Amino acid sequence: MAELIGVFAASHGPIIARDWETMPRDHRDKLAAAFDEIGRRLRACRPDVLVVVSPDHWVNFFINNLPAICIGIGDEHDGPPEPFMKKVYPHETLKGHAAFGRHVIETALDNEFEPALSHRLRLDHGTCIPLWRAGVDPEMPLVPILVNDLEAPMPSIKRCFAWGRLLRRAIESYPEPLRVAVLATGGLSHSIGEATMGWIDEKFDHACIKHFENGQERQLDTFLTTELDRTGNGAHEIRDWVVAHAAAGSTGFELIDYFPSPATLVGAGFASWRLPAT
Amino acid sequence: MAELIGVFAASHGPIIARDWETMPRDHRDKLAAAFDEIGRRLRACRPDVLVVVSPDHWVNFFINNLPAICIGIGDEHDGPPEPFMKKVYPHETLKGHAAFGRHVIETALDNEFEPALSHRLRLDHGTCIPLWRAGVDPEMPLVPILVNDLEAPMPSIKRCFAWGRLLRRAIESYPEPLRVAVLATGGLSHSIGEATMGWIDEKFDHACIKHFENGQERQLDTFLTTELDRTGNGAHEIRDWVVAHAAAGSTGFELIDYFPSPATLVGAGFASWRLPAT
Amino acid sequence: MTDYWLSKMFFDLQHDPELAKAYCADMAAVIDRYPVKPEVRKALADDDVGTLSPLVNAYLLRFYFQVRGMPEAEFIARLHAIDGGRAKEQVAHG
Amino acid sequence: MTDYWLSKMFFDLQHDPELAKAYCADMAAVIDRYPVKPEVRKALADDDVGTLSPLVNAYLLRFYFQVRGMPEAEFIARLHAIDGGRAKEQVAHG
Ligand SMILES: [Fe+3]
Ligand SMILES: [Fe+3]
Repeated sequence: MAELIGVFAASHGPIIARDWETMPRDHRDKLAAAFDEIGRRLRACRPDVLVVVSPDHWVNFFINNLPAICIGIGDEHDGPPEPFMKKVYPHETLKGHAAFGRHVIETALDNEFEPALSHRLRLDHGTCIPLWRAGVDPEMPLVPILVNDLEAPMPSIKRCFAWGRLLRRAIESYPEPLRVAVLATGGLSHSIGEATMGWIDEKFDHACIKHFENGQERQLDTFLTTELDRTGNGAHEIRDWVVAHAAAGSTGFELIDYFPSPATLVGAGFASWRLPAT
Repeated sequence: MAELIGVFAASHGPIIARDWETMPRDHRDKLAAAFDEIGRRLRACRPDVLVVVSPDHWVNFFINNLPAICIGIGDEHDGPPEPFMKKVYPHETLKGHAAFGRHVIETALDNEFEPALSHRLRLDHGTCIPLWRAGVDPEMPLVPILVNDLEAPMPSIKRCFAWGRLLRRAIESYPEPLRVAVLATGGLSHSIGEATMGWIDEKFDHACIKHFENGQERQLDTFLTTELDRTGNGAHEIRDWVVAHAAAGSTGFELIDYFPSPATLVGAGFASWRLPAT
Repeated sequence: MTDYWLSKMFFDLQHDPELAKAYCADMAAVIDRYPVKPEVRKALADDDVGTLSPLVNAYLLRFYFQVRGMPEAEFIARLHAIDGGRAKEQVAHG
Repeated sequence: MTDYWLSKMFFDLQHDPELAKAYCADMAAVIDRYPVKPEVRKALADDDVGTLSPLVNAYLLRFYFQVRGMPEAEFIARLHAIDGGRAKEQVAHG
């Protein structure tokens, strides 16, 4: 039986990669420390496979076929195509975990979900910045779950909770012994390419963190369903954190760090979920 | 309020288009008569929009991003790309019904479904052979629903029933007066590109028809879930009929015609669903 | 309201460095390959961020103006000027 | 077991008539563009329906042999010969 052994989240703004060498030293140190802590905890739980829940930034999908949720079930994926990513994370290909990916999608289809499937994804900065900064072994087999966080209409928050529970169910029903970790990426508040670009909504971020800490799904659902449309568009990536939250059993997370990061245009958040004792 | 005013199904084997002029006259007459009857009934219910539920035959989607279900929400789609289709159905573009399509996808996302969306689909022979042969006005606005009937793993039969109910719910909650018809395409049994190619499983087809006539979801579900893997791969297209069946309220259909059509490699089936009185 | 072909052109520019180069050399020639409406064409010629903004996804818009070589600070300033700066104002005043 | 790159080549051949023409003229040159394994390459050279069959979707396989110009009757006969004709036999005997 597989086992869920760790659930984490980290921001991923592309400027973290693009301007890593040139950003103010103290700011970079803060980002580095948070990513390092995620990396340290992730390694400590010795995963065999890492499920990465993140958005696709128009790298795999266009509006001619835009999945609400897509699961990567191949044994190989392509590394990040963005020039600024190739500089810092020059992996042409990354490993997939085809057997577990296939189990996730079959479990989904058997339980009233209908994700898209992909035998080969391009994993953009959304997935690869956290892998790079947290020092995840580039040989780690991945099951990417790409959530539509960018283009309306998007999956409801309620459904993202259901996805987290489904993921947990898939882990618990996998017949092989496999240590599975989950990493959600994106958020917290940011605003990209719209009239409020650059805005970091600290009020939203603090309230959001409080709800994740408390754990309770219903309150978090109400908060996000109401507030996401009132803050910057980048905050929609919190959907990925919601999937992670429910996968972890919705008992709340421990904040590793939060600070507004104007240098990378995001409210930078890092967290590690409490797991129910097994 | 929109209204569901007719639900139909028809086979769509590509050879119907490719060899229409050269197939045995009496065989062609039988196919023509069945499609004509579908067309007559469809026109009689005066639809404003036609939802076409069909598979994609590797025209829009590849295994790098294969949706379980994709809904076309654009105001224009591309006509069939197959050379044999261009000959008989030379429409470069077809109309979409963007507003109703958008309502369907929003209703889906609000109700625990996660289809892919498309602002522009290529509508292949699966959609266009029935439109062509039934003489549907080429100006008719369409909402295409493409179901993965071709590549495992596919949506469960149970979920296809849920999709039919969801479609009905979307129709009934649409705020404008709109006469909506549904046309499912594909099936019945056939076998393509596999070791039994050419097999028409009449026993399966007759049993299948009996279950659709009876109406009851549970029995139809059990039958298809058990039997689909034992017959030719083309029969998986019955998923589209299942969506139509549940949209129509699962009270059963009237068979318009069924006959094995070796000339087109399919068990040719044509049907019209009973609708609950409104 | 999503403009499909404008979105498609922005998407293609993001994916194909050769196309992006061709676009920098001769915008009109590349735009000709897409059925883009005259008013949208004009907005492209004018680098009219405000007019293009509602027609495409915000992330594609940002990428497009990177291809155009517009400094991010200028892009942000033009976004903030949309609607007479109303969105920006609202944010500032909570 | 799905062979991604073989599937991709078949898919591309279906979508791009120019590529299909190039394939007819020089198979090896087109195959070179895809990371296809040696044993799969050999099966392509031999029109080995049985070996290719489990590696790609059945519909893509059918389309591929249309591009290859194999008459449908021959394609069907080769499919029926798979596994010593066992599937075909099973059907005949219900
Ligand atoms: Fe992002
Ligand atoms: Fe078909």
